[in-house]
Amino acid sequence: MKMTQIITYAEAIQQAIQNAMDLDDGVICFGLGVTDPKGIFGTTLGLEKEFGKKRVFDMPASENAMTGIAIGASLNGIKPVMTHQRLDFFLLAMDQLVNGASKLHYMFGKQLNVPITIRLILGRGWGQGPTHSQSLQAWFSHIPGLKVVMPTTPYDAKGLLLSSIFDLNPVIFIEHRWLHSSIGEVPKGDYRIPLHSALQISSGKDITIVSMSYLTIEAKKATNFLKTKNIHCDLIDLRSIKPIDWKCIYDSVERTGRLLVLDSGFTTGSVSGEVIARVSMDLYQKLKSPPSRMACPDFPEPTSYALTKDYYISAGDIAKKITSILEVPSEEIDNFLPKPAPHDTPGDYFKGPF
Amino acid sequence: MKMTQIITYAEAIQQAIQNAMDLDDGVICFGLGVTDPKGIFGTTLGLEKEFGKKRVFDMPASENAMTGIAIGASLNGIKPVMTHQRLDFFLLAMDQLVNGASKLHYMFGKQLNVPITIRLILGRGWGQGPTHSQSLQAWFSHIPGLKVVMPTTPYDAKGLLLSSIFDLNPVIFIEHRWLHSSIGEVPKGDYRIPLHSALQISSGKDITIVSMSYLTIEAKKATNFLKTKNIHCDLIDLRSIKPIDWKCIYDSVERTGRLLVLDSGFTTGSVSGEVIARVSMDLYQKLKSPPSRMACPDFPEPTSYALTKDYYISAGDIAKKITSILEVPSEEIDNFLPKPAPHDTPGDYFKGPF
Amino acid sequence: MKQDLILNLYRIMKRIRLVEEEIALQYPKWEMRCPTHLSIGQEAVAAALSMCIRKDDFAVSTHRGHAHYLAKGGSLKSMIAEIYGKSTGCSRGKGGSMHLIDKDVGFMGTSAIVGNSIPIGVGLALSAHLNFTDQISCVFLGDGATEEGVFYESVNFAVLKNLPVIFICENNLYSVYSPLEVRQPKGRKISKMVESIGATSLSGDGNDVTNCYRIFRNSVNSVRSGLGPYFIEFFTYRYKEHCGHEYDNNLGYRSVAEFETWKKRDPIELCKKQLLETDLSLIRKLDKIDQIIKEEISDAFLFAQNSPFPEPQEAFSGLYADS
Amino acid sequence: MKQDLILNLYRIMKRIRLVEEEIALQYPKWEMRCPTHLSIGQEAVAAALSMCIRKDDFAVSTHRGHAHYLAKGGSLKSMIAEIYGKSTGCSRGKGGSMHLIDKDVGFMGTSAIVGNSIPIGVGLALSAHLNFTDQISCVFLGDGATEEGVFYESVNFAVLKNLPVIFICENNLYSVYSPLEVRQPKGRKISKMVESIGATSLSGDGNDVTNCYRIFRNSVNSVRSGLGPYFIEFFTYRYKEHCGHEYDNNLGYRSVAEFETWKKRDPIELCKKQLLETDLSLIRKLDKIDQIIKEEISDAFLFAQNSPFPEPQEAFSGLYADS
Ligand SMILES: Cc1ncc(C[n+]2csc(CCOP(=O)(O)OP(=O)(O)O)c2C)c(N)n1
Ligand SMILES: Cc1ncc(C[n+]2csc(CCOP(=O)(O)OP(=O)(O)O)c2C)c(N)n1
Ligand SMILES: [Mg+2]
Ligand SMILES: [Mg+2]
Repeated sequence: MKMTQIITYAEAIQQAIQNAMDLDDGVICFGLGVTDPKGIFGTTLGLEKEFGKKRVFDMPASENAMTGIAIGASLNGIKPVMTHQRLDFFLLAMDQLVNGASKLHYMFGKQLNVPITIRLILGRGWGQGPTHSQSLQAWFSHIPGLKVVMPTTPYDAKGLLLSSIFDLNPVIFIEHRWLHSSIGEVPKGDYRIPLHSALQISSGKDITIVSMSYLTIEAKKATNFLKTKNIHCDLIDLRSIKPIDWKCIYDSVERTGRLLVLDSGFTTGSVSGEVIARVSMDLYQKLKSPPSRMACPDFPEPTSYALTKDYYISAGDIAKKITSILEVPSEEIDNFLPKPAPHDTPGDYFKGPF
Repeated sequence: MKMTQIITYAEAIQQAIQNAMDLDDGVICFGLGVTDPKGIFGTTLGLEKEFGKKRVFDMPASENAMTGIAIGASLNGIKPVMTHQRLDFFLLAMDQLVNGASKLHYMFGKQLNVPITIRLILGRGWGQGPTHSQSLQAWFSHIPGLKVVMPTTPYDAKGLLLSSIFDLNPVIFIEHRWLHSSIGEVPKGDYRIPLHSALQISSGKDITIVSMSYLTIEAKKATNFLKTKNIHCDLIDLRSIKPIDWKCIYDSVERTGRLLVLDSGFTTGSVSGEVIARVSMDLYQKLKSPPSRMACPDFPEPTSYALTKDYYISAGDIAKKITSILEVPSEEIDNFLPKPAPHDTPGDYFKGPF
Repeated sequence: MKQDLILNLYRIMKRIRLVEEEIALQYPKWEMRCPTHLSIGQEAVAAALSMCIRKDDFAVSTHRGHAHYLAKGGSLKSMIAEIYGKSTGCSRGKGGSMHLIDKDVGFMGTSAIVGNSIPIGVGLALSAHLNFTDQISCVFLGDGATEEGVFYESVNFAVLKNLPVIFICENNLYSVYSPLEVRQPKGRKISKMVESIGATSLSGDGNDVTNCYRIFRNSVNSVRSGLGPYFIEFFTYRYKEHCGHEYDNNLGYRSVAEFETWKKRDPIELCKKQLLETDLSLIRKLDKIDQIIKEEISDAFLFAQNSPFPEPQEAFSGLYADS
Repeated sequence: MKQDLILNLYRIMKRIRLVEEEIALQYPKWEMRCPTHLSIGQEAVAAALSMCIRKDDFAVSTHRGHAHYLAKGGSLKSMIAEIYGKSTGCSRGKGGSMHLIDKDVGFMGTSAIVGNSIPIGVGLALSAHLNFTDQISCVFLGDGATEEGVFYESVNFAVLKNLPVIFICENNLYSVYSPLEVRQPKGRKISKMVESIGATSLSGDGNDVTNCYRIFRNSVNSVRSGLGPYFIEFFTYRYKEHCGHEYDNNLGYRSVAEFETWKKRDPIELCKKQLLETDLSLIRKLDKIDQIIKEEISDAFLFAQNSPFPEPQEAFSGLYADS
């Protein structure tokens, strides 16, 4: 086995890019701020120094053209890793992504391929407000030809990013801001995690919980607590939301007969809806109770501290939802899984706003 | 009652804009080609002449800025109606739509509102191919703050467009290209159809069919045929896909216990998935069989005539699907509802490509 | 130039400065929990414009919008309350520092997306044009925003339709930590470039408030009289970090020497010097001005701090406008 | 200029013209079932470039891409088969007329979205730069495409990084039915504007093929030797309707006088005249050239017409590239 290290999610990302650049001269890394002193929350630190200005560079605030430039370069042997500090900024580049990257392989009869990786950072922060907080993964998952990855752990972040960079297709690589400081065991060097495999985090006969990205952290807290109450959950971390590992979900629901899907996006039209629809269509006979979901409300994130209190889903909310699905009492949850305070930071180390 | 006339869907749209411009000096109409000799498939013919160059104008190929300009003008009493000949072009303006239009009312504490109407034309045509054919209504339906309308009949097109133009919020008004030539009875003058009401087209106890836009035409053919076989469908035309008229759908499913949703978008992450998810969560006990859907495949539309044969859903496909859900024989369907030939035009009158 | 006028320019600049210094002071209590971009060092442009436009003119701005909001006449109390996330905030707490608005004075909002408010401002100018009024629309933007395609599209349309809009670009040499040289070609003159798109264009010292004033006097007149859009590039400098209350020269993305050079040309100090050179006795007047401003600020902070938070369920209302 | 060279230019132009005339002739049989934008009248630019670049240089183009594809050396048979939607088409029938590609000759694709392929071309130039080759990238675009923000962003980046890219703008005065005056300010000189973004810029007569050739000779040399991006605006004119096989002067969006003026300056006729003025006996050579081209075209159409359609299930494969 490879040597491992305990590092942060941000460091894991940095290592994945570094390893990829070591392995392949065609890998380049760019985006607003990738060479600045903060290095995108630490995820690009040191890369410019190691690989030079030609392969690692800052860019003009021109999200649309820069996406097209990544695509063009990728048609001739370059493997660009482009970063956006907020998913919201990438909305400027939907033409290049959807009318371009996602379709070139198909529409030119398999002669072109677009091995680009687009890192998008999203998720709640500290007063981020309506235009700095959107979790729009559902959009990307709707577009044929894209792959979409949302890793939760440092281990997965590195292994999935390496797979994304060397995948022949455009990959949207989504990092939740609250995960960057989380730590975990990560192998040194190169390893790959397939881009279409979910991870079963815990097994239990009572209910299937399907989750993604930061919500898996909250779900883990919830399911760990419920274990002490003799409630056993199959917790599945999707890791990839396009393609989705349906087999993993279906196998679990066949066993448990119950389903709760967690989603960090707006409720209506979310990935969670797609999961519920498929399970309802295909495993209708196996379900013991109606499937359900928890997602963000169909409202923008408001900015004020006072207004985000009930906006996001916490471990306690999840535990309560599970108990209500299973029709068992929910006492003690508030004691053991209280709402975090302050509710707008992942921990003491987090210095707002970003 | 108002005087009515038999006119085309395109004429109904033209009348709606004309009436709106008559009623309110603040209504303006612009977009690539709105003043050209073809007048966006006839939908803007004569407007420049009647209302002048100031209120009706062509524009530079600058979809993003022009959307922002519409928004800005709308903050001061103007009610812009902007047109894109293909939805695909509007992907350039997602920042202005999502980070701007959809959020201004909310994020400025209800002090701004954005009464803009964006007409998007979409749908199959004649060799339109991957970037001229996308039905991305699911994207818009995912964004809080937008309203999304997809009228099927000339009557609805006019009544919904008038409501859209005078609605205080941003409305995405989606026209299927194959509907422009369809005809129907349309009142003269001003009338409004609420932006959140579905239309029940036929009633039947056997199954609920939820449909939208052009697919409703195919669904009608299918359900009319099935009636001759003593199969009776509740056919619901959504008209608005955001907000969706859940009551209408739920009432019907409660009666029929069966659901088929038709959607012109890519399957994964489609509006149809959302409908199925909600019904499965909320009416689980009422369903007699698994819900199902028919949507476009998760592939871009290919260009070649030979390749689109099985890409789109026809009346025959729908009828067969219904019979398979009801577990009744499907003979004769191919005779009575054969695939249209050529399959890439809505009728003889249609001259390709657009 | 009349002394009164210069005194007014001084007052407006100083008010912005003191407001932002108070924000910087209070910020590390972490009660203003939203991204906050200070304009300290860049007050002259906003102040000068303030004296040249009317209340019914429009303005839109960016993430760095406090100065513009205040200069346009936006309510100080509502702004501070907004940064504190209070229900008395100018956006009822929904927006924060990056989403300021005061419709009563034509300040029509700020955007946290670079370049996003530029076409909005052009649209407001279009509305004035359609409504046959002589309002003008002022669009504030940074040097970074000129890299967005939407900027160029917006100017093109404004020129095409001869709209009453004035683009005010504060070139402070940086976009976050990125200097111009990694974003724009060597030798780029933004104003020259925009001139070639067709707008009347100028560049000028953005730290010399009387110079700014003269430029605006002419350009506003020209725009209001129907001569079409104007673009002005002002060179200026922010002192504090891109976002937040601290100095960040320690990060090394810009040199201390550069910082010091600009500080020596502080717009408020320059203006003060100019005033005192003509009349040393003005010192007492200036002190008095400062005093009044400080009282106003302290009131505004008290107001904001004492204001109630919005109810949590307010988050789930106000999505759609109803007729 | 050498006669041989001019003969070659003539041959390339004439080949493009005859191909497109054959398409126009066959089109109303409705067997080529996709939007098709002809370049008839605009052949000179593509032909001239053809003689100045290498096979391993890159090119990308637009909805109106037949001429560029052929001039870059793209296979005629594959193009016609593509327009017919056949499995032998250059995009296997998936793309149609608006999505042409021939990687063997560096023709890297066309886009049906205005402006969309511009940054792709810049990205190809970036790849050459990163790979230390001396390839250049040619980006074809129309006058309408210069209205898209992405154009401006792309030029900015190309200049910033000094990339080996040449932007070739065929200004045919229209975007669909819309004349320049409803889209761009009066007096706009696109090349002047682009110069101010920082690219070396020129404009020229796009119907005089030897003039085009001279311009490309210099600009390609300059770009290849590392002197950075070039932008060239060529004035030219399309004869047929925006999309389709017919003439559309009857619609009234452009005047017959304008049309006639341009037709008098037909690039092929001009070139022919130039050749015959020096040597009347060339007429036989020209006829021979035409003859050979016609045979090639008739072969290509036969090939396309006789090629099989792709199987319907092909529509449902080829979404992802596998390693
Ligand atoms: C579209 C987009 N891209 C990137 C960002 C991140 N961002 C926030 S402020 C900023 C700097 C913009 O620089 P400039 O326009 O010069 O304004 P300044 O901050 O200097 O006032 C950037 C890049 C953003 N908010 N929006
Ligand atoms: C983003 C986008 N907007 C609009 C269109 C519709 N459209 C197709 S071709 C065209 C004309 C473009 O004009 P120009 O760039 O001058 O090219 P030309 O057709 O004259 O060769 C337009 C507007 C499109 N395809 N893409
Ligand atoms: Mg700046
Ligand atoms: Mg043109």
